[in-house]
Amino acid sequence: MTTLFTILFDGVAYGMLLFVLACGLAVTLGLMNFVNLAHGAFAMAGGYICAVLVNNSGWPFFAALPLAFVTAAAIGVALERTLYRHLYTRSHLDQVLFTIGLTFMSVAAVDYIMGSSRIFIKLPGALEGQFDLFGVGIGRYRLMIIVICGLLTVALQLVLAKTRFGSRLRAAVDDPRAASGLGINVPQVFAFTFAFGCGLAGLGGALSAEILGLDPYFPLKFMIYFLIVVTVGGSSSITGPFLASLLLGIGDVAGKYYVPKMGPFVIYTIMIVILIWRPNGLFGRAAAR
Amino acid sequence: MSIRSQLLLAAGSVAAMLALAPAHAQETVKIGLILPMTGGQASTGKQIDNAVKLYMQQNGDTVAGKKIEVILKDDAAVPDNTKRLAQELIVNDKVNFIAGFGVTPAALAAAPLATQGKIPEIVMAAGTSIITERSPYIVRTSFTLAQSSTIIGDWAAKNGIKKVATLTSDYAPGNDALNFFKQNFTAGGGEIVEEVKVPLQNPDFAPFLQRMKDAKPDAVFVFVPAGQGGNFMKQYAERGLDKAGIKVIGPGDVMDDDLLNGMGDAALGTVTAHLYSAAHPSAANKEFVAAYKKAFGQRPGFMAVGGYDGIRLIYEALKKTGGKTDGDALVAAMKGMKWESPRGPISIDPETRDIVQNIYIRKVEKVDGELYNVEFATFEAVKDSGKTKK
Amino acid sequence: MTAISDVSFHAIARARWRPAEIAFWILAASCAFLFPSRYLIMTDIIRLALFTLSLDLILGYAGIVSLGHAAFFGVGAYSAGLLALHGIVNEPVIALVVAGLIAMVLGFLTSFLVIRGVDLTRLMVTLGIALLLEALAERFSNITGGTDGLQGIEMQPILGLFAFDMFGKTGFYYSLIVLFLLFLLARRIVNSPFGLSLRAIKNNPLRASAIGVPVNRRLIAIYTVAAFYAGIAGALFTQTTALASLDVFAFERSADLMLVLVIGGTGYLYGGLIGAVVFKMLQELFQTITPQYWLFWIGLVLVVIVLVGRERIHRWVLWGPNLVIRQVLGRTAVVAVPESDAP
Amino acid sequence: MTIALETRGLEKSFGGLKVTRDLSLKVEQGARHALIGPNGAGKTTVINLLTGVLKPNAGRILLEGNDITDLPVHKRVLRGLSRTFQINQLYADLTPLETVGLAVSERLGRGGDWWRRMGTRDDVNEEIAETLERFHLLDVMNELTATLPYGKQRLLEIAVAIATKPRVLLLDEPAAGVPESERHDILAAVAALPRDVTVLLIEHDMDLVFSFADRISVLVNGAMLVEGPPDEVARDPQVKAVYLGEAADA
Repeated sequence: MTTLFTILFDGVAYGMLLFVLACGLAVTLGLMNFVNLAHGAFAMAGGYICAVLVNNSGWPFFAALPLAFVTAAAIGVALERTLYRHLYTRSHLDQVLFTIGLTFMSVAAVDYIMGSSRIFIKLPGALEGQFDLFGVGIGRYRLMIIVICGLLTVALQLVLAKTRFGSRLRAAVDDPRAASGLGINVPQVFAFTFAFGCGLAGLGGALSAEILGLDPYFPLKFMIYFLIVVTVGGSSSITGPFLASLLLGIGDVAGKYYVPKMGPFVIYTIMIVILIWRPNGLFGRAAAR
Repeated sequence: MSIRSQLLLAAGSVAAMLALAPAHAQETVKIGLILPMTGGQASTGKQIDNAVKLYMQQNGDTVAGKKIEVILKDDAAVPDNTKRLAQELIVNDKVNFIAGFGVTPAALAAAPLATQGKIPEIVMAAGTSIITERSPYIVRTSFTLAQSSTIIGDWAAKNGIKKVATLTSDYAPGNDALNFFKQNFTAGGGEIVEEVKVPLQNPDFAPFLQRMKDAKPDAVFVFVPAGQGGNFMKQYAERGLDKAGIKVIGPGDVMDDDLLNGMGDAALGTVTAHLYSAAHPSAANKEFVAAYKKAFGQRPGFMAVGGYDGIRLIYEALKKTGGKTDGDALVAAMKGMKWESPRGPISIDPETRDIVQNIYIRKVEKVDGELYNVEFATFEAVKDSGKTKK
Repeated sequence: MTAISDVSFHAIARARWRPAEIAFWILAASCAFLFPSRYLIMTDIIRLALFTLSLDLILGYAGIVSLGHAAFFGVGAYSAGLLALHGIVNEPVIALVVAGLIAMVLGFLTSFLVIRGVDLTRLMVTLGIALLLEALAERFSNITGGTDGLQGIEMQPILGLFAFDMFGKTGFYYSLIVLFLLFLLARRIVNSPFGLSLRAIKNNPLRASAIGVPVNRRLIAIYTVAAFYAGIAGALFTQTTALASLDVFAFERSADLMLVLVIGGTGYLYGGLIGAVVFKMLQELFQTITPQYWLFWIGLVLVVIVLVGRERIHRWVLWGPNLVIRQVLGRTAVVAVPESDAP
Repeated sequence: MTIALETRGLEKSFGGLKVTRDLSLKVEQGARHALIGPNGAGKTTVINLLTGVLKPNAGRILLEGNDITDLPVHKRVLRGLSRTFQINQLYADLTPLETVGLAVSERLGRGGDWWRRMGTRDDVNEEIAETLERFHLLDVMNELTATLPYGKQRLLEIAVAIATKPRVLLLDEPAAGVPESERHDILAAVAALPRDVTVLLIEHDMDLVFSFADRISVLVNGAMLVEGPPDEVARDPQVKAVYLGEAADA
């Protein structure tokens, strides 16, 4: 019984991590209708920045995390302003071609600069190991992930639902022309949103090094997972991807534990069934255009 | 419409120009080095490439009056790439050796070509037993998983480890490691309490480790491909398996030198059997490690040693044949060759063309603030038991 | 009545062979003599071209996006491999067709899952199917050889006459002929009323059904045909390399395929062929220059292609030929652009 | 008189919103029937229900006495129920020749032919030529639809529908957006439709409706308000109220 809880706990942590990694993609895809397959590259950037700061410059882990966010977001803004915005109106296939190209470049560049070995981030002792809570093994690091990601999710929801920025974003997405008529600076709103998504990915990348491993091929390896989260969850809100992430995390961990031989099977089957059942994702808009 | 037609023509002629690759032969000995330089196995390829470069720097690029030329190709560990590249190297570049091979399927894919072309195939990394049986031209300078797995199986059974859970990657080397370990360990009176094969591409070990923990063994036998060991150890510690008194044993791939330092103190005390440790106390090794560190800024791992010895084998064979590049003569020259490698004394088994080497039992310890596999027992001149058993 | 002959003339016009097309194929065939040392890479290109042609049929003509087309490639590859390995069908040409048909059956069965949903859903469902098959192949390693792939495949001579040789010459001619025949078939298909209805569906499925086109049935049909093509490409792969390993199902294979097609342009059949030539050549070029970091340069090319725009690149490429046409024929060369609109 | 198209108690709702309420409509064979109603009356939904794009929650649809409620869109077309589109839904990068050819091929059951090239069947060619000629499209048959003047596009719209040889034709605002100068062609084409084709005209433009229809149904809030001959409908106080009310709003 306690094992079940441990599995659940691990699954939730894994899912939360996936959510933070992927929710930026949900934003760009769902809200801005832009297929950004280079999303993982921002995560990787965050991860490597954090690793360099902690391992080489001796920064404390918790100080490096925000910087991973900020740097990834900054790279995001720079790219959005210079390159991405020219592509909003282009076809999805062009966007795919472009962002895959960016991903390839980032992979090779990181390989060149940092080497192809997997790297790790030195963690503070307080985050290592596990403690028992009523017999349930709780990993400290995973607990931290759940706390951070949980807070982020709540904050994100509040920002979108309650703030002026949130309502501007929603307006800009619903009808960009009308929104700019209302005096909303739509490109600015998009740029900010894009940057924020990249920042989250960067943070996710830094957090995930410990669990998923960080090497130059990260953006390619996890592209599929991100896409699963976004499609299964539907990309019209952030609740969808959030629940999809949890489902994927728990399903993956439980699948591996209980039926290790069937491993990836579980996930792909769940995904196909859900998509057949609800082609627009669990929480997608009801009708396709 | 007509623009399309023109486009067709244009594309055709561009293709024609690009395809014009030079193919000329001269008084050089060419070595086609096929390695995974990109993709998940890239670190293997880079270590071997580095080691080959290092050896050639140290020993010059002329042997027996011939200039050595290495042609590096990236196969991304995908066997059909390997095969095509090997074929092109043999047919077009007229190479005299093909070498490298990061993974077993890649080495196997090239085997029939080695036979057909009578070209020595030097396997510098891949570690499944069967490889050398696939062609009489295959010579291996890396290791086989049987070598280290049988040794650690024997050692574990004799050293108070009764119950073992195994976690191995689900592919040929993993299965080799598992089977040879099982065979020797159970023969020595040990018991396997849990057996998990994990998919090769596996981001998160947590659930598998939880299974290990629940099985409450004395030790976990682990084989994951080079590169994944770090993640495994991190999560092993996170899950508190170390606190629960569960040891990690295995062939040394998990404790690869190039990752060891990143694993943190959780790795301390891990006992593995392997062919090479950067801490191997010999003059040859100290020199090798120092030179490698100087040139590439990191510690060499066992893959690097495989490459280093592989190129050395080629050099020595050429010396023996006096620069003659006849495949049969070269393989004959390699058979039974003995030398002192950074890993210790090694030789090529004249029967199987596989490597014979010492296997060391090592424990992870801290030396000068860095983690090293410190050797404390040696099994000398271990042959590949995958074949000796037959 | 002249109106009828007019109609007939213009209707067939699309299907008429243009000189440049003929030149293209002559050039393709003459590659065999021009580069006798490059059979292997050329065979590789042909396989990729055939595979891309398959994707063009569904993406370029019917607007079905797929990130999992390797599923059929893989099934074809393993089928051909297993047929040869166990001596079930020894003659390569028959085995090729059988492998294609097996992939076709799979295509038919999965088409029902794929025709539903929007683009993104289709991408993920196709991807899921391919990944699922990959996991299956890994799971049933006793049949497929798992991660190590099928070992020990030995191909019999084609039609009992032409043995596969070390230089890849037989393999090259074999692949080229297969590609050409299947290209002819594809050309027929897209210029038929069936092909026309696909283009209509791609543009606007609702409108197509209002004209009386049974949309789903047509999509299922073309998806099945495309699966056959991909299966043949996979079988060719196994037959010419004597290999079949898990990566035939890999995501990278499907993703590369998409890149190749988009580079070449969708919806005019030659896009796949041109894309395959360009992509492989670039890859070969960059890999020779830098075996470690070629990915960077490929990426850069993709980025540049998108930023500059295919139209402009085509214009630059065609600047030379156009100049010649103007000089020689004394007429203004046409500047148009292949269709490459997104679904 | 036989009934060409009939609905019985048609209901459709989206979520909680009822957009079609208990709609029963009879269109007689050969009639020129018009369905009018103010914006938001649910006219588009009715078309979508009739053509099969939407499935009703309740009620039946009968074409010449046969229940077609459960048939998919293309089967209804083959049974003789076609429509035109209000906004431009033509194939921009197909030529009129191809567009009409598509419809003709499908109707003759040749649409699935994958082996014969287009233009090689005489029966198909003949019918394409006939249709193009009738709608004055022969001269532009090989030009991309997107490049045609708007009036020609509207003609093509009707030509495609006619090419499917409908027995009942739903005309969805055929003259919407057509400039005054080209309007005549459209009206002439509509007027010249063969009498054996039953026409249900869905229209906003009152002039067109009253000059064309011999029977009018008025739809308000998804329900049938009034039905009768034009003069009767024109006099109806309820209809006046609805339209005047709307006019006052606008």
